[in-house]
Amino acid sequence: MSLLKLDKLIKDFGGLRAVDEVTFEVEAGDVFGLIGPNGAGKTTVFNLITGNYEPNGGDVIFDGTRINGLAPNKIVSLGVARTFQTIRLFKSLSALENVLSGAHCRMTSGSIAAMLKTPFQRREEKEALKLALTELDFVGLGDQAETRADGLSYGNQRLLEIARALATKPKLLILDEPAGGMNEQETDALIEIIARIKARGITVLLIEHDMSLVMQACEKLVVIEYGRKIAEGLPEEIKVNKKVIEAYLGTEDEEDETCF
Amino acid sequence: MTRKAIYLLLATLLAVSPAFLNAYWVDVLNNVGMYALLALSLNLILGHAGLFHMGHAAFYAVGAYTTAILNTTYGIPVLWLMPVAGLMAGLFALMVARPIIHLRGDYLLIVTIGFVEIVRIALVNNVFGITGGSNGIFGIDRPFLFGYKIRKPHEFFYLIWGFMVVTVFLFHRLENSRFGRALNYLREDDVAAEGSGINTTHYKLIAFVIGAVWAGMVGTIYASKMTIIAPESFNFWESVVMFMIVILGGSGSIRGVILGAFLVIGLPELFRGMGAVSDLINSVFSGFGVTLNLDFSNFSQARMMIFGAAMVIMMIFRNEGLLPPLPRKYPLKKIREEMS
Amino acid sequence: STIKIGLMCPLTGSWASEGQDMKQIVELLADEVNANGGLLGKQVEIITEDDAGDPRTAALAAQRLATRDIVAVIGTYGSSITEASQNIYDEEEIIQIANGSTAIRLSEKGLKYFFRSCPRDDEQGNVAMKTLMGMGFKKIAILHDNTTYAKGLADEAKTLLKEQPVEIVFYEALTAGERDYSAILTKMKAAAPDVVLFTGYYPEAGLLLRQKVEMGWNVPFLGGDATNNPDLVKIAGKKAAEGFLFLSPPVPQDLDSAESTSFMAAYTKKYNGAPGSVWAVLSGDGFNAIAAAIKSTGSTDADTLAAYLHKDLKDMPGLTGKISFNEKGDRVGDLYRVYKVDGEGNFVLQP
Amino acid sequence: MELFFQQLTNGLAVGGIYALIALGYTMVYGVLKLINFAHGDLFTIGAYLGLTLLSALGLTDHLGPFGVVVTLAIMVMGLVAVVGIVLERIAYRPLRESNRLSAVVSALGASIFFQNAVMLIYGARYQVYPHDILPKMVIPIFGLNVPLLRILILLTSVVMMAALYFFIQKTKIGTAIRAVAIDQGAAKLMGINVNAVIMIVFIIGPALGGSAGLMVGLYYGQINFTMGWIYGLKAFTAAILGGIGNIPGAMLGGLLLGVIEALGAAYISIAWKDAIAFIVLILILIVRPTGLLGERVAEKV
Amino acid sequence: MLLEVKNLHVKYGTVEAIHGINLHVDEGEIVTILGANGAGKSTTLMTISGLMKPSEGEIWFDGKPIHTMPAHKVVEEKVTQSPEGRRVFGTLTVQENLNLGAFTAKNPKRVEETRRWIFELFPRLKERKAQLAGTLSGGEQQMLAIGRALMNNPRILLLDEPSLGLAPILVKTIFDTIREINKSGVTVVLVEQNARAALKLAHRGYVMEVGNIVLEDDANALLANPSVREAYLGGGKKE
Ligand SMILES: Nc1ncnc2c1ncn2[C@@H]1O[C@H](COP(=O)(O)OP(=O)(O)OP(=O)(O)O)[C@@H](O)[C@H]1O
Ligand SMILES: Nc1ncnc2c1ncn2[C@@H]1O[C@H](COP(=O)(O)OP(=O)(O)OP(=O)(O)O)[C@@H](O)[C@H]1O
Ligand SMILES: CC(C)C[C@H](N)C(=O)O
Ligand SMILES: [Mg+2]
Ligand SMILES: [Mg+2]
Repeated sequence: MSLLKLDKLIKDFGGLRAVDEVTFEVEAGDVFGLIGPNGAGKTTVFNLITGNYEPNGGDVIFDGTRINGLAPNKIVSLGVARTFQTIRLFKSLSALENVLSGAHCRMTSGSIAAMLKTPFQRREEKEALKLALTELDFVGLGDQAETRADGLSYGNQRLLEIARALATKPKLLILDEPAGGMNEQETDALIEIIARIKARGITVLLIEHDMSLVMQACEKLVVIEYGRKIAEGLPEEIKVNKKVIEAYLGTEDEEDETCF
Repeated sequence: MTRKAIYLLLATLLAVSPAFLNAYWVDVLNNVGMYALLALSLNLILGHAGLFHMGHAAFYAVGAYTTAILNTTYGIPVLWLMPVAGLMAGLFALMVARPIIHLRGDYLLIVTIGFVEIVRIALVNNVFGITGGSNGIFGIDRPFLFGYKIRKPHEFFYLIWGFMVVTVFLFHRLENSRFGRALNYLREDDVAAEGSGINTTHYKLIAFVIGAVWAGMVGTIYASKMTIIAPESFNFWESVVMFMIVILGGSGSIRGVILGAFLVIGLPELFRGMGAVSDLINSVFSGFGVTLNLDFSNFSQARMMIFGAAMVIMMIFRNEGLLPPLPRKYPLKKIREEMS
Repeated sequence: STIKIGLMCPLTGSWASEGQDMKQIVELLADEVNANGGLLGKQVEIITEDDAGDPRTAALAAQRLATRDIVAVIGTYGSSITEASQNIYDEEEIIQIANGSTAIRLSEKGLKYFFRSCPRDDEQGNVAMKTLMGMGFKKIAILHDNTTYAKGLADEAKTLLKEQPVEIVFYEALTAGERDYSAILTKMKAAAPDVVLFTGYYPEAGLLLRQKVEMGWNVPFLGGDATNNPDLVKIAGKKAAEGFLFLSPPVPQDLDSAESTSFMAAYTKKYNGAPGSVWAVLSGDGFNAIAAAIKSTGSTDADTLAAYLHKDLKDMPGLTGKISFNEKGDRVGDLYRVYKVDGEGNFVLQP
Repeated sequence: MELFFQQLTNGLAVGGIYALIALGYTMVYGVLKLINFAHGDLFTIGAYLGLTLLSALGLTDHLGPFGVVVTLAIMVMGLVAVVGIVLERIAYRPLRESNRLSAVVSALGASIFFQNAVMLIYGARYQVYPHDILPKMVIPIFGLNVPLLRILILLTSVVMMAALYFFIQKTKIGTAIRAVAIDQGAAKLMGINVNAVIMIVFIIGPALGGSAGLMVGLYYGQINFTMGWIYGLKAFTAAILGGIGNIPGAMLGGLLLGVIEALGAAYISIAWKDAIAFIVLILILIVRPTGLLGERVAEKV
Repeated sequence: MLLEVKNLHVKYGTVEAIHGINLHVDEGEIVTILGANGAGKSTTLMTISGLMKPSEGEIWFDGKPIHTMPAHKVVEEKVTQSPEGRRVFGTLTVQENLNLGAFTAKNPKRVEETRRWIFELFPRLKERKAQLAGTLSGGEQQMLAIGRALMNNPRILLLDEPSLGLAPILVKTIFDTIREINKSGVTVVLVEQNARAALKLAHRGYVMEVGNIVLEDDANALLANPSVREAYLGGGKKE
């Protein structure tokens, strides 16, 4: 059974249908790419999955349950974590505390336990710190734990967002343009991190305009344009798909190096 | 280490200060203490959760009136009523905050201002016939502690500042917990907080509730200290004062908020004392046969003006507040060792 | 060493002008006493604290005074302000003689050291009722401003009027400090009263008078004692103020006792002009009473003085008439008079 | 029914004043996202300056009633604008880059300062405008007698609103003001002098507030140093009700607030009228979280 | 020499982000600045535009010092920037955004000509004249940002990561457009993450690392430079 299934998903903004009956399935363990021109509705699809928007029609089935309409935090605790297209870190908090926010949903002790400092609360706090450090190490920011998030370089901020998402112990990780603003070398490092995430058994769904990343990292792609799915398949198939070339990749010429 | 030493020194100084001060100055310290407690409770909502809340006096009022009504009609000792007052204020907060918790920034601000005004007007109009209207309620008992009746400023000093010690201790723990962090997350970016699995609505409400519970308990102290309460003591301006203390002191910082209370409440009193200062100088000089006619007492009419200017200046020079919060400390070394 | 007497009054805030007058009057009287050799052979010293017309500031001011070895304290003006300080003086066993605080309950608490040189609102309510009845009004509107004093007086009058063959067609509260009361006047007008009893303070009274004339409504107004202030005419304008009736203890100008005349002469000489309202003058009566008590008992002990004031001070000639206190500390005697504003804006004592 | 319309005009007159103050509030907010709590005190200053000028210059001897009002209005608006510019320079500009709430507290400090400065300069007693500057004309409209001045107040605020709206929406400077409101840095890259634009805003906003103060003085006669606080709060409420930052919204909010108060007082209870107004406000905000005309920008994630 | 940056130091608060760089741009050139994230490229552009003030050093444009000018004066000198992240005025229309681009222009006729040229360059903008900028797609916003900058008839156009977040097909369009703009006589400074494309387009390039310029050369030479290849062109599995 697939881990995530979108079934005729619809989202309207006023008169604009940003997502129009989009249907696809993501198999557990895959790295799955969602691509398409600017404004095609990719981010909107993500927001529908993560509960930031409520669909006007259709369903999102995650791990066998229908999750549309649930609050974002509920969906996170079910095992869907995300990063944002424009970085949304907690700027004035340390990298460590940013990652701890991810660990939050796996903890239970509340305000009264905190005031009393119960043994359970202390143990839980310690476990959370261990988890956070592990994830920071995983993305290579272990030595920056105490740096304020806005003091990190742009690329590292992107990685920190990934670490924060990983700390929620997700089954599905959703990345919105993780390589945006990265140069090629940084992108290569990111590809490697995505591979290691996959190796941990986490399914990845990503949006990206950087074709070198998409082609290297993804096992399967879906392409949307004007809110509709126009193609689906293996990267090699997509690359030569006429519709995709016309709408998204552009005609191949000697300059194709600029984007591939 | 040195910071701890400084705090300890300051605390000791404060603790022994009533021995050297007259009732008036002790009462000023009591006022500072009460406002500091109120501001600390507001700080959870405004400073930590970043919710623009300018209606804290409403919760304070609910606590004070709960105490006053239950004490004067059933004769329940006031200190027993402290948790009841807290509870009532908390419940009230839960009730009123629920429908408006999703409002943003300035819209929330005006709604919370609306709360204080509605509460005050309701009190003035004697809702349910139990609030005594604009007269308020009088004849509230003094607190008894271990059979000892607390009456004088010096005695209230230890009650108020004792409660402060407890509050600081608990709030410090609260701040440095999962709960405190959650509030900060939603202050920084509530979409990202939701996206990290934090139920922001829940935490906003809890922040309101805990803040209200504390304000309600301070309400108990206030009611028993004044023995008479009236709606005017809980007007919008009171909320503004608490708000200023938090921002001026440093939102999210316990030590900042306490310092803020000293300045916002203490400064105007200090300026008022200027008349006495000139009298003192005059009398010293007349002791030497020199007649001086200094009169700083006009200064006391200008004291609020100077205070206003001082606030602007302090904000300009310390725009993050006087003592902004320090980053939380985590025992990373220890954890690392355990990990490896 | 000196005998210290405290004065608590509003030197700042919206009642600042009353407080200034109180200070001048009490200091004038103290100077006179000192010129005549003082009390018990000692000079009298007045120690003033500003209560800003605000309960919380008043509590602090009381706390300050309590630390300064005073024998007694005079003041203050508004009932709710006085109330905030009562407990403090009582606990410190200091005699307090309030001058402008007429709310009934202030003296119903059994406080041993509390006195007031002004009358009480039950008396005022009674006089209001009689005045209204005497003028033959049948339909009465009552308007207050929800302050301790104004609401108390309004309630008192309402209770008394209910027993009379008249109809109360309107009873509500306005919000003090606003500018536009036309919505309220419109509503009141629709109730068609013969007369309006307004128990609030002079700034609102002035605006009400002015706006009712602007509406073209000619209903007569009767005001409570808090409308006794020359600013009323300034705000309303002479035309709108003309015919306005209010209740008040008599001002010294209208008394022909020796004390009143000599006081007025001295005051005018020193400060060029008459005091603004009667309330400040009543603080002078408070001072005279305590001075008399100290002189007669030869003591500065609070209990002795309180006992003397309660029982032995009888019909002392004061600036506003004869002064005695009952066991509750209230001033005895029918003090309230009716005044009317004439076309020139003068307050004329009605026979 | 006649009573209803009478109350409606009562409400509109009060609302007109709220609207005029709210326009200034909203202007400043729109550009700086600053809740200028001192705005109410600029209104007070306008009222006092009007009185001072009136008595100092003896205008009434030389000009007809409307000449007096217009001259006064121009002078008061000019002077209050100067105060506004100084206020911005000293209390707000240094805080432009910092936390929004710091600026709010600075505004509160400025408000305390102004209020007490006025008290020290003019004294604590009520001050009164002369009663006979404007003819007390009453105009019959649909069987109601409406004082001329009320119509003038309402008219002024509508005209000001329209002028302001046109200025902001259609002129080059207006576009620049809106650009500065959105992104100051980007506006600089367009060659816009951001300080100058903010100064313009701090000329218009305070001038409007000052003119409202003058009008209150002329119409109601009585002024005192604390009056700005209540009016300021009401105007802030009005601005929020209409959707803060939105100019027609401020107008709508002001008028609506005035009408709600008048009708609340008439048909429910005078003593509860402010509470009623707040309850209506809260209900409206629950349904429309950004006010009546406020943009509903669902944050794009 | 049209633009010259001499020994430029820039600080954020107390932290120095640019440690004394020198660079120059000749009339008619496309010069690209490469560098990792946080190297200081945007800071350099912002300082040239006058939004940040140097703590030390000078910036000269066409023989005038511009580092002492406030930002809006720099724009009047026809030094124009299309900033990182586009920063279009979201609640204004496309038309209004373009008008603001010409805020300092004095000659209305010239403005109309420029507008026509921009509409030829980006027909999409003409179609969407009345649309609010915030509702445009990412690529359209990028066009608007560049178009808005061109409205000022710049002598030098500073472009900060114009391809950020754009679909491949649009990246091509944008780069083609830059070439065209340059051909029409506008000098261009281009900051790009997409180093390969930038170098193909540019005449010369600089490489920045943590606030310093570490390399300066012809674009082709940089493309061939092994250390540049390794650091910025990705060692990855290139097809
Ligand atoms: N909150 C919103 N309100 C109104 N319109 C929206 C909203 N969010 C997205 N849209 C519109 O929906 C369409 C799809 O936007 P979306 O952000 O999903 O595009 P995208 O595929 O992620 O594009 P890009 O690659 O540029 O990020 C766009 O036209 C956008 O303007
Ligand atoms: N507002 C700021 N406050 C403090 N430091 C800043 C600020 N903006 C940038 N910096 C720091 O200045 C340095 C240079 O940043 P800059 O944005 O100029 O880099 P860049 O080369 O443009 O990087 P990118 O490729 O990420 O856009 C970085 O170390 C960054 O952390
Ligand atoms: C002095 C008086 C005008 C005050 C009023 N009688 C009161 O008790 O508050
Ligand atoms: Mg997107
Ligand atoms: Mg950059």
